[in-house]
Amino acid sequence: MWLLAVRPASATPESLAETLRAVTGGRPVTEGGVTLELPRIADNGNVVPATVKVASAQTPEDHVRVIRILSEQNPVPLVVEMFLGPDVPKAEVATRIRLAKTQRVIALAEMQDGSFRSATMQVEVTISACGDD
Amino acid sequence: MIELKVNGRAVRVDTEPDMPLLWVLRDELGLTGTKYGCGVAACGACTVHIDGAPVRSCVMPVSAVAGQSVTTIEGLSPDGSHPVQRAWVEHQVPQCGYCQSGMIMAAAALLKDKPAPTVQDIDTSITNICRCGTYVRVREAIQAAAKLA
Amino acid sequence: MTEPLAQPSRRDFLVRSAAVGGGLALGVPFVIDTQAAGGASELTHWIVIQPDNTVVIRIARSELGQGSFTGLAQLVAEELECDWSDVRAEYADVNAHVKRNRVWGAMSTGGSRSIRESQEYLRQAGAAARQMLVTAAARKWGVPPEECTVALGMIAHTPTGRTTRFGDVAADAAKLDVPKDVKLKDPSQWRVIGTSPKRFDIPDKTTGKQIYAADVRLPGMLHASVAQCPVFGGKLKSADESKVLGMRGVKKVFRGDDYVAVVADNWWRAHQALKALPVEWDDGGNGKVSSESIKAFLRTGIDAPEVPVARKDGDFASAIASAAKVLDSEYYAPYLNHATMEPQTATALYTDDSLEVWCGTQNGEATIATASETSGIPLDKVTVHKMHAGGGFGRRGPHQEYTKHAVQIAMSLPGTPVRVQWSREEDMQQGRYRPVALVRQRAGLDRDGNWLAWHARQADQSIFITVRPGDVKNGIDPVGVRVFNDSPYAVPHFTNEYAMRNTHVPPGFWRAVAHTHNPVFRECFIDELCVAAGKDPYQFRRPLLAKKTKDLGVLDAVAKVAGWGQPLPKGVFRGIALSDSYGSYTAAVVELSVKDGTVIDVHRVVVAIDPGHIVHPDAVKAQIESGVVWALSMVMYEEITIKDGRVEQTNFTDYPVARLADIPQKVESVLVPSGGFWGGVGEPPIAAVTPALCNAIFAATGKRIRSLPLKHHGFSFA
Amino acid sequence: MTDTVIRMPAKAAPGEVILVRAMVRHIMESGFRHDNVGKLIPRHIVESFVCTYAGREVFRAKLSSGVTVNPFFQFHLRAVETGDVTFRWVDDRGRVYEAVSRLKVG
Repeated sequence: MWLLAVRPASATPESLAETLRAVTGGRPVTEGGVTLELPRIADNGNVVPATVKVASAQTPEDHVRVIRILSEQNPVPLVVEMFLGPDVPKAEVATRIRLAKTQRVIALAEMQDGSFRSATMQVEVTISACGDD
Repeated sequence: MIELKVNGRAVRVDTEPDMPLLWVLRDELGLTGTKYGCGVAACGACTVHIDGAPVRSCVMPVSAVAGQSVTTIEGLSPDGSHPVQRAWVEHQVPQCGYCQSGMIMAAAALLKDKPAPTVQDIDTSITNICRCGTYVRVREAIQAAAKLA
Repeated sequence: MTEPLAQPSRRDFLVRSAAVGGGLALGVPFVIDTQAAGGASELTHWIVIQPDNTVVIRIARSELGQGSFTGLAQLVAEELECDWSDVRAEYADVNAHVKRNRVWGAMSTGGSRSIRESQEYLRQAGAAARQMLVTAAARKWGVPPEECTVALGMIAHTPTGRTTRFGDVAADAAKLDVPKDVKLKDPSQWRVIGTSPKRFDIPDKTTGKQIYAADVRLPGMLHASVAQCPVFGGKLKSADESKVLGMRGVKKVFRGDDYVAVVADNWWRAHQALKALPVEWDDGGNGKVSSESIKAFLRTGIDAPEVPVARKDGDFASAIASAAKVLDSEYYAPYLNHATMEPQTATALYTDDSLEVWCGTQNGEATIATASETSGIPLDKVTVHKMHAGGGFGRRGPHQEYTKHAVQIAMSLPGTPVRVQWSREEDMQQGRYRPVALVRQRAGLDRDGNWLAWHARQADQSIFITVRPGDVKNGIDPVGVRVFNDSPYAVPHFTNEYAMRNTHVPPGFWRAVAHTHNPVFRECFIDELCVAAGKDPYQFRRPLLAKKTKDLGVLDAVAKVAGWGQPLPKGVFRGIALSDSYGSYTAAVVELSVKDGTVIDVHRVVVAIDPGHIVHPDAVKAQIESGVVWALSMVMYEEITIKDGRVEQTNFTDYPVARLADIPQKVESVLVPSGGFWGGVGEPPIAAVTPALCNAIFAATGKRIRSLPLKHHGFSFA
Repeated sequence: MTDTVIRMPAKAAPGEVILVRAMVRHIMESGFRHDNVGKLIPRHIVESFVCTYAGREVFRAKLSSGVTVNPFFQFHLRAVETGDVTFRWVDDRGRVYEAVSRLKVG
């Protein structure tokens, strides 16, 4: 379930958790049934290709309504919301996102029946600093 | 064809006469122990011996060494046992190590010329650049090598 | 055709470059599976034990000559209880790292972090593997593991007198789960940590055998020399390749967005053709920028009515109004270049669905990410061969343009390996420079000469804005303000302000970063206060550090060893300074004499360091010696200037650096590890030496050094 | 230079699933970047993207500053009838970017 998936703690898991609550209305989220494809390591996080695939027959009764990408460490946790029309034949979308730093990224699928599924992926943003921090 | 002797072996090279010896060694003969650092004889990373004398090979046209005998770091000793090399290991001189081939060749030439160099001799003879700053140990190791020789 | 004397095959080359542990059997391939070829067994991700008892320890951080291969291996070996003479080290494979979900953690090598950030998990790995070996032996013997003891790679069951070597039980041990909660030794029990075994990487560096990125030679390989737009941010407009394509050995002219390259069968030929290639650049609008215009821009930060505040203690304005004595000073530091001895180099080989890169890097992960993003080839199909780097100093970490060049050029020549090597001139003019800084300080002393109030306004170019903008809060670069906003001195009224002033000159992390110049600004200004207060600079600092026992500890240690307060020979003068950085505490005393008022002869430098724990004392000593040279070189000579938007310096001829004759006869390291924490050692010594040198020059000449380098102040060196 | 790039087939068989890629050239200034004197640069991003096919909405996105410069989306359609596929982006200063691509089915 959600809170487990968001750990370990980071700078802003609270704002992410808050965003999740707002998006789901507090309904449970099941891990699985969603594939999030991101490079495990990104050079500077300015352009990170992201693909989300949802296991769904895409029938009128059972299809994906919204695919959201959420970030644990970006200044804005809800990176993008993608709404799929009922006739979209394949629950698979791709876009390019920014990742401010190393973090977990979450793909959240909202299904026709109001249920939520998710996938999480850790991305290492390598842009490394020699600074004393 | 230019003929020269490299580490005791006769070689013939088919290159432009003005190609610096450094690039003949590195890119034609595959001897990469001699390094490119500046290309203008300022840093000494490319130091080799020509007929026993230290030379910065990056500005030495290969045609100018025709018929002469070139020794590179690979040929300084068969097994790393030259007194300078031994002293270098004993005193743990190298850091990144990139300049050290040239540094060792310069030190070996100094010791050949002056078997018991003073600190002053070392300071004036060894003008190679080392960005890691191994100079303190270079000085110590040359003095130690003088005793090993 | 010239017959090569030494032309390693690709296979020879890979084997030779992968194994750097000296005597490691070179035929052993990299081991990924628990049970691998040749019977080697992987215990934890870090340790591979061979049947002959050889212990291969994997190193994720880069060896830049600082001794990572040896020091990091010591941390593992300490807990493993192996025989050190059996230990070898090899790089953790970057491609396997991607495929195995980053099991080796951070590969980034900078910020003096290699030891301090990985010591815990490396010691835990050693302890876990030891436990697995003991369990395997105990099961074989049918005895309780608690009855077994381990030493020097041997497990013994004391009651029955049975013994076995690690190599004999490693295969069984590898089948066990890695224990999670392992107990680490108390530091008092360490017998490997705190010793100075000979570094693994040194023998090959004395015989020419060490292969750097520049030395990569692959069958059919071509060489490329690159010219980037000399005005930063500009673009390539045109390059007339017809002028060079007929030159001997030239194979191709490659046009990049902001660079052009010539590819040939020999690097010298490539470079000769590049020099002959007519090129036009679009300067991107920065063609008029100069060092003077940059300095004027910095001054707007000093003069601005209001800028972000990085620290505020007490009330500076009212305190300064009540001060008995007020001092005002302005300090300046120029751009500096890393000038690693090995100019930036990378080799790439592209085929339809895979990419291989050979590169000296401070961060294997940054290199693989750059290669993947540049080529569009997924990470798991990119292989990065980490080569030993000919110097790093911060140049080869987050900035991987040379990797990008090699990949782009190689992609235009599928199946042909392409080695890109920047010329020294290119390396000098396309650096990622230690940024410029201008700082104005004001301070007030009370009637007794006590330090009452301090104001430091920095006008500074931010590095973080270019690499980690998310960490820039309220317009303040988190590292740019160091030394001021984390000053240990107890000054009741202190304000630190930061005016960011970013130019088109690309900044980078230059060994010790803000701790190269900010300590000069702070510690030399304190020296000014001492003069104004009529107090000894060591005694003046002590009460201000009363609550900072670690800072005070190193200051006292250096003063004691240097004989501070004791008379010096006639004509010899000294300076002192303090810094804390990268988790460690350092203080330095410099002794020098000045002949005819201008010729400086540095006799002695004493540096004290408290890094908490010390893994390899001789490597720490080497880093101190190295830091002294880095500091002296920077203060004496180094400066990058800008004219017409481009760097004026071209080579070591006009960017002089310290040579052997500049270095004092005596460099003394005072190691005072106080335990309980882990600090870095690669950068901290620099921070204390630089200001101590400038303070000694003042003591000798009465001339206060408020801008660097010294060559502009009429000084030369003996 | 046009501001939009659309990649999709011009023709498809009835019932065929086709891939659509759409990009708009836009600075996507995040609002979290600093200028050269450390001041925040005001946010300027594309906020919405809508794609319709034969008059019906098939894909819509709400963007944040976490979407890259030149926002890009890729999704699928089922070819049903010959008709226009329209694309429309709106940024936070009210500027509208539009593109149309005809899909011939049969």
